[in-house]
Amino acid sequence: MIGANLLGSSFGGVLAQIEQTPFVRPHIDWHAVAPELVLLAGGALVTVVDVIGLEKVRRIIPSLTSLVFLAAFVPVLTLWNQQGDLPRVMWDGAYVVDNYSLVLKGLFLLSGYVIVLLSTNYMLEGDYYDSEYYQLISASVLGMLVMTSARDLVSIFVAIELVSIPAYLMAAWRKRDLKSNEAGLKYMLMGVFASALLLYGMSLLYGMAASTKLTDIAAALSIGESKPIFTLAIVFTVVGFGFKVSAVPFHTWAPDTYEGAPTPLTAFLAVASKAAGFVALLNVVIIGFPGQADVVEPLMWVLAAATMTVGNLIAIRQTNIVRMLAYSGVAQAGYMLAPLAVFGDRPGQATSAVVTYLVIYAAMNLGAFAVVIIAARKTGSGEISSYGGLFNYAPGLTVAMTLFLFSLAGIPPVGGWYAKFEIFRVLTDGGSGAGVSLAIIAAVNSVFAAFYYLAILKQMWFMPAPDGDHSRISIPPSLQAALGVTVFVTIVTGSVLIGPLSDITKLADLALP
Amino acid sequence: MTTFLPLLATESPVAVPGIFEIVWIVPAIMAASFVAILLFSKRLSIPAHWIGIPAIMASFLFALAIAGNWIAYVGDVADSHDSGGEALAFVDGDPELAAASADDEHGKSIGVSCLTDDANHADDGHSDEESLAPAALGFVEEGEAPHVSPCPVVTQVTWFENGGSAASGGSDIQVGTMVDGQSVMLLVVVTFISMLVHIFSTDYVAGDRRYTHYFAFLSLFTASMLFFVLSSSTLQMIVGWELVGVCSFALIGHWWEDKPNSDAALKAFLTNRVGDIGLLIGMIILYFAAGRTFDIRAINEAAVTGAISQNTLMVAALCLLAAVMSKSGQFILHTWLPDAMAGPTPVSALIHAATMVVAGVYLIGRLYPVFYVGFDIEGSTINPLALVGGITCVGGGMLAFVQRDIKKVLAYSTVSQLGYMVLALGVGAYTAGMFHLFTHAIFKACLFLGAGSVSHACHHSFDMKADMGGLKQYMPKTFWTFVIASGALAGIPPLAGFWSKDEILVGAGVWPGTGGNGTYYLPFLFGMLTAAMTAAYMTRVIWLTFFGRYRGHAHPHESGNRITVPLIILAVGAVFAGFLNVPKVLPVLGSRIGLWFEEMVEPAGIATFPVIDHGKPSFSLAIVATLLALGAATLVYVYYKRLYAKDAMATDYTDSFVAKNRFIRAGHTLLVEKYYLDHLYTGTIAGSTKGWMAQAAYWFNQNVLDGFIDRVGSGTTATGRFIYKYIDQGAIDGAVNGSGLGASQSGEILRKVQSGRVRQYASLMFGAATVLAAVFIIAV
Amino acid sequence: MENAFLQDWGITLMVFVPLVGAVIMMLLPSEQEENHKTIALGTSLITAAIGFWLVIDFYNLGSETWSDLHYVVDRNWIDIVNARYLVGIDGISAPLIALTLLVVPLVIIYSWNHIPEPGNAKAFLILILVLHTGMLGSFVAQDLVLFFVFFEVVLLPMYFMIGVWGGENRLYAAIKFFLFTLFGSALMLVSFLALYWVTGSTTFSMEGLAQEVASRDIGSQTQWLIFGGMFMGFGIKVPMFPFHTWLPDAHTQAPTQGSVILAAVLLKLGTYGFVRIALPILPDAAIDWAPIIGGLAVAGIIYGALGCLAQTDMKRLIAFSSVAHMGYVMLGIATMTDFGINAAIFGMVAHGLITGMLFFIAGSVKERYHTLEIKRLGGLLVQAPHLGWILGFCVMASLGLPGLAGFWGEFPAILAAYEPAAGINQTLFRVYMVIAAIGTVLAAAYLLWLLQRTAFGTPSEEFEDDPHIHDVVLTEWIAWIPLLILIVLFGFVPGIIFNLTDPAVSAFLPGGTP
Amino acid sequence: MFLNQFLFLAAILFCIGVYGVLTRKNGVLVLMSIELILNAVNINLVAFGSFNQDIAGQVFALFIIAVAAAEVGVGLAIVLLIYRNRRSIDVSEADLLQG
Repeated sequence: MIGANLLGSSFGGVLAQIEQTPFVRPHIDWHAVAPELVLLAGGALVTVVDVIGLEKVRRIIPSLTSLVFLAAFVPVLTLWNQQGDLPRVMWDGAYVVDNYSLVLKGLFLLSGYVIVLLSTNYMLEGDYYDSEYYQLISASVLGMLVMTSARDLVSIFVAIELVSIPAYLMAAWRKRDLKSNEAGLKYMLMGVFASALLLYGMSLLYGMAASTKLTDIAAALSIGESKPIFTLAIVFTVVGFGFKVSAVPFHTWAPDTYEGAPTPLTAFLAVASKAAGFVALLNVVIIGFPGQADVVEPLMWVLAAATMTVGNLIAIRQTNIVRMLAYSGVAQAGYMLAPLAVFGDRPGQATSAVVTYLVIYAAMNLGAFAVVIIAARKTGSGEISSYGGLFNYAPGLTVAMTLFLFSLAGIPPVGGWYAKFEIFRVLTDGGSGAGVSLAIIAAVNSVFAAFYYLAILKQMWFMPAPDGDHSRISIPPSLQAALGVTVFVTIVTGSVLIGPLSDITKLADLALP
Repeated sequence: MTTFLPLLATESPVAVPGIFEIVWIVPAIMAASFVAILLFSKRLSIPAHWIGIPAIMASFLFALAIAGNWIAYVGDVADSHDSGGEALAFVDGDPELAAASADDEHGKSIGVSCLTDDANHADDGHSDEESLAPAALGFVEEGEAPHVSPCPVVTQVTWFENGGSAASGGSDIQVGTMVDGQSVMLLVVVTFISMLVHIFSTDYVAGDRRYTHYFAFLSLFTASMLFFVLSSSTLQMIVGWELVGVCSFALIGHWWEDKPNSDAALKAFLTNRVGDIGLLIGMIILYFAAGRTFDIRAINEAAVTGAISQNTLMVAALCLLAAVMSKSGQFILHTWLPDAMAGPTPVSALIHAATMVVAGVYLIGRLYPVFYVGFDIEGSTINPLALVGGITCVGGGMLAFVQRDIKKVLAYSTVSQLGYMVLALGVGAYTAGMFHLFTHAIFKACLFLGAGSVSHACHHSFDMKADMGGLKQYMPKTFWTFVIASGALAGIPPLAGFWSKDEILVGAGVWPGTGGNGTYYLPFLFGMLTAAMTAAYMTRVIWLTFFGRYRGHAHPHESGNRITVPLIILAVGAVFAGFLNVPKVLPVLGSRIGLWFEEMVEPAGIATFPVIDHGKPSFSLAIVATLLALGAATLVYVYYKRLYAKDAMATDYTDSFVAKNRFIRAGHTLLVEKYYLDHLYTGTIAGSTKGWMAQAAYWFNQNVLDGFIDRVGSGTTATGRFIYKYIDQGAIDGAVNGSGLGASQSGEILRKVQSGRVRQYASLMFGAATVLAAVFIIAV
Repeated sequence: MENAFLQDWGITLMVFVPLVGAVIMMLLPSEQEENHKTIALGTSLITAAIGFWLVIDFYNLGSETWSDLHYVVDRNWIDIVNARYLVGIDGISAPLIALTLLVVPLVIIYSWNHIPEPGNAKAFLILILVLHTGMLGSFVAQDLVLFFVFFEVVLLPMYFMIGVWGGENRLYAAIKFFLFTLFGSALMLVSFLALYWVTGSTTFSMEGLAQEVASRDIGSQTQWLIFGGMFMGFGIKVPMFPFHTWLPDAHTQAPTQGSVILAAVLLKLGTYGFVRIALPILPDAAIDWAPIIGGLAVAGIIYGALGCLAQTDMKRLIAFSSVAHMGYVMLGIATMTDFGINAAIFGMVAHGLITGMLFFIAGSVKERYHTLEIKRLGGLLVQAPHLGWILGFCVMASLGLPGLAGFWGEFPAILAAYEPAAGINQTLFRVYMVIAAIGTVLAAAYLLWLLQRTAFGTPSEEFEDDPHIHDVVLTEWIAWIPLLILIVLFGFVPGIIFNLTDPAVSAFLPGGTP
Repeated sequence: MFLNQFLFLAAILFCIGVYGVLTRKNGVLVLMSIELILNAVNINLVAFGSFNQDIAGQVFALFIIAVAAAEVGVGLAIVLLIYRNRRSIDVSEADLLQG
């Protein structure tokens, strides 16, 4: 507790202070917030079109939404192009547009685009409300965009809730499906609970720093020693984000929700939502907690080690592919957490390693889900055994899935290896015991991971089709496009485009004061 | 101590005949013949011998030309030495120095180095300097006309480089030909015998299933053997050595449809492989000891000059001895050779009697300084070489008594005679060993081909007791050639074998007045014993085959010309070959020919060869040995004559152990036939050896040695199976599989945490948060 | 001077042309089998044409420059880790590249009428082409990261080849192969990184790292550990005893083409890694490790041979023999002498040709008899004389008969063990030498035993009148003749390879000839 | 006034809330317990803001109130959905998804 000798002052004083300060409209850099605005306007447009057109426009809503995402991507590019103006700081440093946030905005927009592609047929062919679904996705992605620029506890909180709340609804989208209900319920309850814990931590942070801005918090925490209250605040904050990124032991909701939720939404949760959690975690840890690296690093070490190990071990026993991907995603989160266990000395490197991983992870995991969605169109099942004989009747799909799985397993030349390579590089650089030991744990885990990825490959390539049905799978255009994009990105990030990728994700600017 | 005299003989140059540089053509012809037969014979329907025989004839003629040139060359070098060489023998014209060096200890100097000049050879094939003879001079032994040999003529090219080229300090590995007395001698022998065997085979294997293959492999064998013989480096020798082995493998297993044949082939190859371990290691030791070179001259010179320690040489020589034992059928690695008779008879004649099996002997001769110095042959009474040779010649001879298969008798005889050659080299009688190799090749080829001829007439059976007898009248040509060759083998004067055998016995240095390199009592004893035994068992063979009455069921007839002509040629050789090297004291021949073979073959006065003593021939020894042989032969002849007088058609007058036991049980009744047999045995040397000793030796051979090899074979296989089953598939694999299983099981346990109940999830989340917070508050 | 076009584009084209072919094939429907075969063969021939042009041009540069890298292309790749697209050819890699260029087209020719069950020529050939790129890339890469990437590229197609087109137990074999190799490469990657950090290098280029290590005072313990990581990575690939257990399974279960490529090229990646990476970069650690490597090598020789003796399956026997043969290669490497390493490289090529041939034969036997069980076979020479003689020839070559290629991998390695490089225990290596020499006898034993049981004798009743059993067919002849000729050629003219490798080997050995 | 008193109150509320989340089976009650935690947070923020003479705390609290309303709205909707399909709002009965 903060020292008992401190006296609180009256609320009156605060009010007086407000009265004395005349309101001045803060400067708004419209270009800098253009992506968010475009998305917001687009989302509104989709709603309006939906309301006006009803059934008639149902078929064009997905296309419209995807166009909105692409439109929002344009200002990201223009901002990136004006490197000289970066970083664009607004609201006294609470909202920052820099390379880091632009890369991630791009990532979220493209992920959103792919998710829309994945959802199109799923939603059209199921008996669901689809227009609202796209509006909710737009809202969630908007939250993500905000998250990338948020440098203030309030905006981070708002962003994370903006990401989450639509997702709660979407998880329960198949409203007559008990599993979907349950998925939504669990996700919602756990999410709200985690938010509450997060907020409690945040409130303590605010108390220490007397400011919600991360830079001020960093200054307050950089007193060279650790106080229990700091630790408490940090742990609760991290727990909140740990929930979003499904770190062990806060991951429990993930497999259940993934399995029960509509598969495109699962992809969304596994990729975009998780990435948003990481963005929040990065923002808070890298900017806010460098002064308390002594606490944060071991904490992250424990979480990373537990996450990758537990995720992999449980994944080995899964029979449902979505659940397996869920646990695999948990394990992947463990790898992504790992750089934060050594972030104190080289925050820039750690940031770029995590971002690199996020980019590649997005491509390969979305790709894997795309295959799952496509395969489910024929088999109607999520069991791994239903993938038997896939190679015989859908060789292209099998090869694509193989690429994704190899990428997830970290085998060159597809993307995943480079992502892991970056992680290892950060961990072993400098040769600290903690880093190297975590690297070894990660290496051992990679071998475990190979077990279950191989199990899928085995089914696809080597086993006969369980029902002997060798009719071809028809892949609708939107799914073809999604597959194409993800395959392309997965391949090039691991081979020819490693150079450009590493240039783009060389994002030390988050770590700068 | 021996000292090295750096003598250069540039003043009396003798041109090296150009033909020596193209001797590679001889093996090349045969190799081409092999390829041609393989590729064209079947496709173009050309009978294989139309390719093989012209090729081997060309090779033979070429070999003769080389031999002629060599003879002339030796003469030229000797002449140049006689005319101006003597002065050169004294360094700086100081006679005393040379005298001193000639006198010290054994009164010998080493001779001229053969390495310096031949560096030119390798560099540049046609300069004038290069064609100067490395005319050697050097050692002068009191009271004897100096015997001076030319250096080996080496022509080589770089096979490959190692550690950079020779110029930059690395070692070039050379391949090439080496022409000297020894190689020229064997060149002639191989092509000659091979040619006759080719001709013989056209009749003998006519109509065979694999006539083409047969001739192809004959060609390949000849090429390989010549490649081996002409080797200029030890590495090349290894190559040739193994290539002849594989040809032997293929030809022993020529009729591979039957398992015993392929078994025999495998046995031959594997036994040789065991010896090859020694060959490889020995050559490796010599390579490093001689300063990283495979060059035979360099190794020999290093051995002679003492550049390699005697210990090293001994180890190397012991290793090489293992190789010799396997290839040349010495005890205890000889067992493959009798089995190798499973191959066609002409092959037995060519490969398993005349040529390939002497490769081991040839190897000893090629690296004679290594053995000579390594085993300290000079002035000793026993050494491994002589001992192995001695045991082999007696052991092999004894075994020959109990065979009823004519080829097996000859095979054991070959073993015995190879032992003789090794014994000769072991006691320091180099020329005697080589000469015996030479004569043996001729008469043993004759014997084998004779046996082939006999079998050809008897439905391809080789069983002397069941299917032969009395063939004398049916096939006189075969009979007479066989008898002549047997006489040569038994050492009956004046046939070829007599001369060579006599020189070996002289070389042992035991008989009074013979001198020699040492006093090898035991080997001498073995030698004498073998001389007697050889005569005895050959008499037995002749009797069983040609005398008495025909016991088989075929209609024996004399073979055709293509079979008998080679026999006759060889028989003529068996009569006259011995005269090439006769003691100088012999009237008429002694002065005309004398030690011509020795002069041609044995190097002297050059540093690649040790200075060895020569025994002085002894009439008394010759007479005693001859009487011994004749006596033994007579005894056996008489015994069989009497034996078969009882029942000329008996196919199984057994010489067996069981019969001997019955004799013991029944008592000493001379009148009982079997009694008579055993009595005669016990009463004579032949008898006693033929009794329990030979049986025991054979039993040992078949059961202990073979059994040992079988046991080793099955033992290794069992070990392999064990290791594979338990260690490989059990432990190592198990560990890998186990770790996977462990991971999987722990996953199963962890999965229980995922109960599906949201309140437990929340508890876990909050609990973990609290624990983490507590831990970090306390710990940090 | 290098040809200018080759200098700029030679290697890159050679490496990636197969990939282009694979992409073209992907776009064609799989029903057009003939087209696929034609494209695959064409691609591999184009690759071979470019590659052999390179190799010949390289040969013409003259032996004094063979120790240097040629046709070097050095481009930025992953700046952030200083990994570069750095490729080149020198005397060590040239023979192996040539081997790869030769083997792949032959395998494709063989595939013309030997597409294994369950068919799908398109996928099968695409995998071969991808393998081709991976193998060539591994041999030309001069940057550790690039090497690692190519090294791993090889893994996948082979995994599928075994798993899809393999024998009855293919799943087990494929997964075992995959896990073993993955484990090895993980350790290898860790050592690469460790090397990079420990030296504080600014480059992953092999040459650069070697210089860094030489110029810095790095603790011998550290070097030892780093070498250990590489040892595991390469050793598993070789495979060295006791990491070999994946090999018999993989070989046995793989389709013929897979076995051939596996034996001919893939195993070489491990030994090549030693010669190219581990030894030049960490020579001191290599000296420390030499007794262990040598010991495991001779253990492998004996063990592999004993394993062979226990086999009842022809293909498995051949597979086990690889363990023994690679033992000689590793023994040569462990001696750290020019003779030994030259022998090792020769051994790689020779083993590639010979064991590749043996697997071809095993495949053809399997195709005819539908079994490879040794005791059911017999009389091959009666029913398919040419096949039988070729088997005999390869057996002879494989047991190290002088005059054929196999000998030059064995004998010089044994010879080198007599006097290993300075700093290595001589007595120990002489013991190794003797054991290795004994191994030659065992090799002869199991190989001849194989020959006797399969080729000699008369056919069993089961197959006596089987009309399927025919002699060698045209595609087999075309695929095999080049290999057979090379086995003889290299046997009699070993200088073709020795002279090529020698300058490069001598250049990196400490102090040249010890 | 002492800051401690507010913080203490907040801590008690937090604990009650957590207790409720962990023990209640009724979905609505769980949501209400979460509201308690959020209120604890709000008290913290306002207290700190006042103590530090900073307006941000109160602003943050307002945001939390607004967002909490949305959360609860969504939460109740989902609980209602569950009730419709299961005729029960006992959260511990929802265990179709596990393992």
